[in-house]
Amino acid sequence: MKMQKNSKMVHYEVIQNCLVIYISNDLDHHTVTLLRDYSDRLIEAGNIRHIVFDFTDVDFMDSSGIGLIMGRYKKVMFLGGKAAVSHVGEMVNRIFGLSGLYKIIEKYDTAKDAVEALTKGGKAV
Amino acid sequence: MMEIMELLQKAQKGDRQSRNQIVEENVGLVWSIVKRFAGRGYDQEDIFQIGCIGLIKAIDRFDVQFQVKFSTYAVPMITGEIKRFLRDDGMIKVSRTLKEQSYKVRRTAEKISQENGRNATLEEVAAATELSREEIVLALEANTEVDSIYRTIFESEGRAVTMADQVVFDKTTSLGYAGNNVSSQNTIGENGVSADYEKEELLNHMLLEQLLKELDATSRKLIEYRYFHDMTQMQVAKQLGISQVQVSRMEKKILTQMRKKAQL
Amino acid sequence: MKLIINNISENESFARTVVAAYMTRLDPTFEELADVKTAVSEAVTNSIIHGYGKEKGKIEIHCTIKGKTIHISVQDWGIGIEDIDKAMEPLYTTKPEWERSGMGFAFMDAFMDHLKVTSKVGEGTLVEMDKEIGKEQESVEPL
Amino acid sequence: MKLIINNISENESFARTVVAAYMTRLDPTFEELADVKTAVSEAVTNSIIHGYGKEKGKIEIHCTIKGKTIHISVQDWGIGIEDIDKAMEPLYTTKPEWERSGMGFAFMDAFMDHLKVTSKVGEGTLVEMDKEIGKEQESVEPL
Ligand SMILES: Nc1ncnc2c1ncn2[C@@H]1O[C@H](COP(=O)(O)OP(=O)(O)OP(=O)(O)O)[C@@H](O)[C@H]1O
Ligand SMILES: Nc1ncnc2c1ncn2[C@@H]1O[C@H](COP(=O)(O)OP(=O)(O)OP(=O)(O)O)[C@@H](O)[C@H]1O
Ligand SMILES: [Mg+2]
Ligand SMILES: [Mg+2]
Repeated sequence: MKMQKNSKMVHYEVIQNCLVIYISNDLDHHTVTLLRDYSDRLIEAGNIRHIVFDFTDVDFMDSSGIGLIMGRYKKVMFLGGKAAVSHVGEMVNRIFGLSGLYKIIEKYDTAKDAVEALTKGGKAV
Repeated sequence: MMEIMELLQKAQKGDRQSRNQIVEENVGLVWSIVKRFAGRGYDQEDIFQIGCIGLIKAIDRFDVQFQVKFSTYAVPMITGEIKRFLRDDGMIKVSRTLKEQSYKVRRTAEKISQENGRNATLEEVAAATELSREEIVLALEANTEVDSIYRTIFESEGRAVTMADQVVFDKTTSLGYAGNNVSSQNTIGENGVSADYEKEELLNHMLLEQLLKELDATSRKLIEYRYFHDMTQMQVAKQLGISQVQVSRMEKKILTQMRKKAQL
Repeated sequence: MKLIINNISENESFARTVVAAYMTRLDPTFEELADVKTAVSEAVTNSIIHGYGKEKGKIEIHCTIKGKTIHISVQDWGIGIEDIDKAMEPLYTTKPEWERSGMGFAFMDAFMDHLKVTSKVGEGTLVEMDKEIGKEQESVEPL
Repeated sequence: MKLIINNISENESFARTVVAAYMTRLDPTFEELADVKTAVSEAVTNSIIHGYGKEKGKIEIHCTIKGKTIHISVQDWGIGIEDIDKAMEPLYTTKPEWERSGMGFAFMDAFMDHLKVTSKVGEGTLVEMDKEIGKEQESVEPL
């Protein structure tokens, strides 16, 4: 995965204390390694409590993606925060479903819904 | 049948009939070369014409003193001519094309699945996108982000809206951060990305309108037909009274230009 | 067909593309394609991460088609697996510190019709799996 | 990477897709990719048609990347070529009755930077070719 250096390409945004990461690549062991460092730097750099992963642009994911989400979940959990996913396509949804990830992480239609829920206690789909 | 060397000598001295005869005798050669360029998205007839220009150049330039066969000389000449013609489009990076195709493939598969209430097959998507199965497989693996401008154009296919409208629509509905609950404190991260959406949206809006305005009438029409009316390149070609190759080249040029400008 | 690759992580996506390209002749659905790609990705990633770790090594992927069934095997000559039954349990991983979740084999099992793992410590691991393409919409139950 | 396939015609498009997938890591242009695919296709088709004919056989495709150059070899263990120089002439074909045009080698030569053919009658044929990807505006001048 090539991480865009182009500053016009927004890969994340911070809304209140919620970090939204728009994943723009398929997630396997190779790409996860890079994305992991990227998101951890963002979590550590800011006043972040919750994290949302948006999957709009993700079509393929294997168990490496589960590891990534779980790992970030553990990080924000220690800060008293929550993790959520949004815009999850069918293929990725199956992987999440099979892995039991939805028992600890909630799924929302859009990143906006997720942010609202995490910051104001809204409802998951 | 006259010796080829004799014909060549005559042709080079200006004898039209000899020249025509060589061309006629080598039409098959040109076609066999043209066939190798199949699948690159061009009209075979167009490439054949270009190939013939290469052949004529070969006839004019072949040195009869050479100890090589005329065909040995002509093949690279014809190939070279065709490649020069394809060059403009050929310089586009595959990664770019694949990303765009990937986006199209995914959307098409979704649409087919929804319409039929079952999973789309590769063959169905291949038929709908006019891509080969292999191209689809490659595209599926090239799933990195698509430039926002391409996404905008593609998603508005078939809808009677301007691209500028579409951008605003897109930003406010799917991202939805244009309102005042946005706190843009994105100063973290190595590149200090600024996600001031309100500003960026405005900028995009103006930029797109400007970009569209800057296009000449034909280019504008082309983009409208292709992306707002869901026409194939062939259909657009008919509408505009130009060849499909021209449509393809123009389209790629326009999009490249727009992307470049949009990234300023 | 047989594909032999080095154990570098770039080859994960390459390997699954090759298998996907190979199975296009069965006219799979997008879901079937995704299933097989995930399974191949898991097996190849395991060989890279667990089989070889920092060592250099080769991975061999063998595909055959019989009727409508694709048979895939992924072989490495890495460290091997001591307790295969344990390794195949969902959530079991020997590399939690690398954020592995222990779901690899579970996914291979869920997405393919059959899965067989053979391994010998110090000699390597062979994963064999197959899947029939074009079956009537089979449903995947949660684990 | 090394790919081994059977001599069936479905594998022509499969082989070029595999090479294409492999070389995407060099971020080639559309033209460069099309060139390499054509060359691979020609070599594999030759092995299938001329090398083996009606016999069953294997074809081995080997790709390596050094810097920005992709090196590809296509090997068969078929009938081999008697006169390589003659075989490489444009329009020379031993199978005009099958509508072959004798342009395969000419194309490999035109589309790749280097082409080398080694063959022994009764033992097989090895085609080696390479191409540098991402050259600055290479000009395609006639010979
Ligand atoms: N090719 C292999 N060589 C050696 N050990 C392996 C191999 N494949 C799997 N294993 C062992 O089996 C365990 C379980 O594998 P599995 O793929 O299910 O989970 P994981 O790789 O640890 O995590 P995940 O796949 O979810 O990232 C691994 O932790 C490892 O110890
Ligand atoms: N792998 C091979 N094994 C045996 N003979 C070969 C092999 N490749 C090429 N040849 C011989 O070389 C000749 C020229 O090959 P070339 O690919 O240039 O033309 P062709 O295959 O005959 O026609 P075309 O490629 O245009 O369909 C062939 O006709 C055949 O006699
Ligand atoms: Mg695993
Ligand atoms: Mg040939």
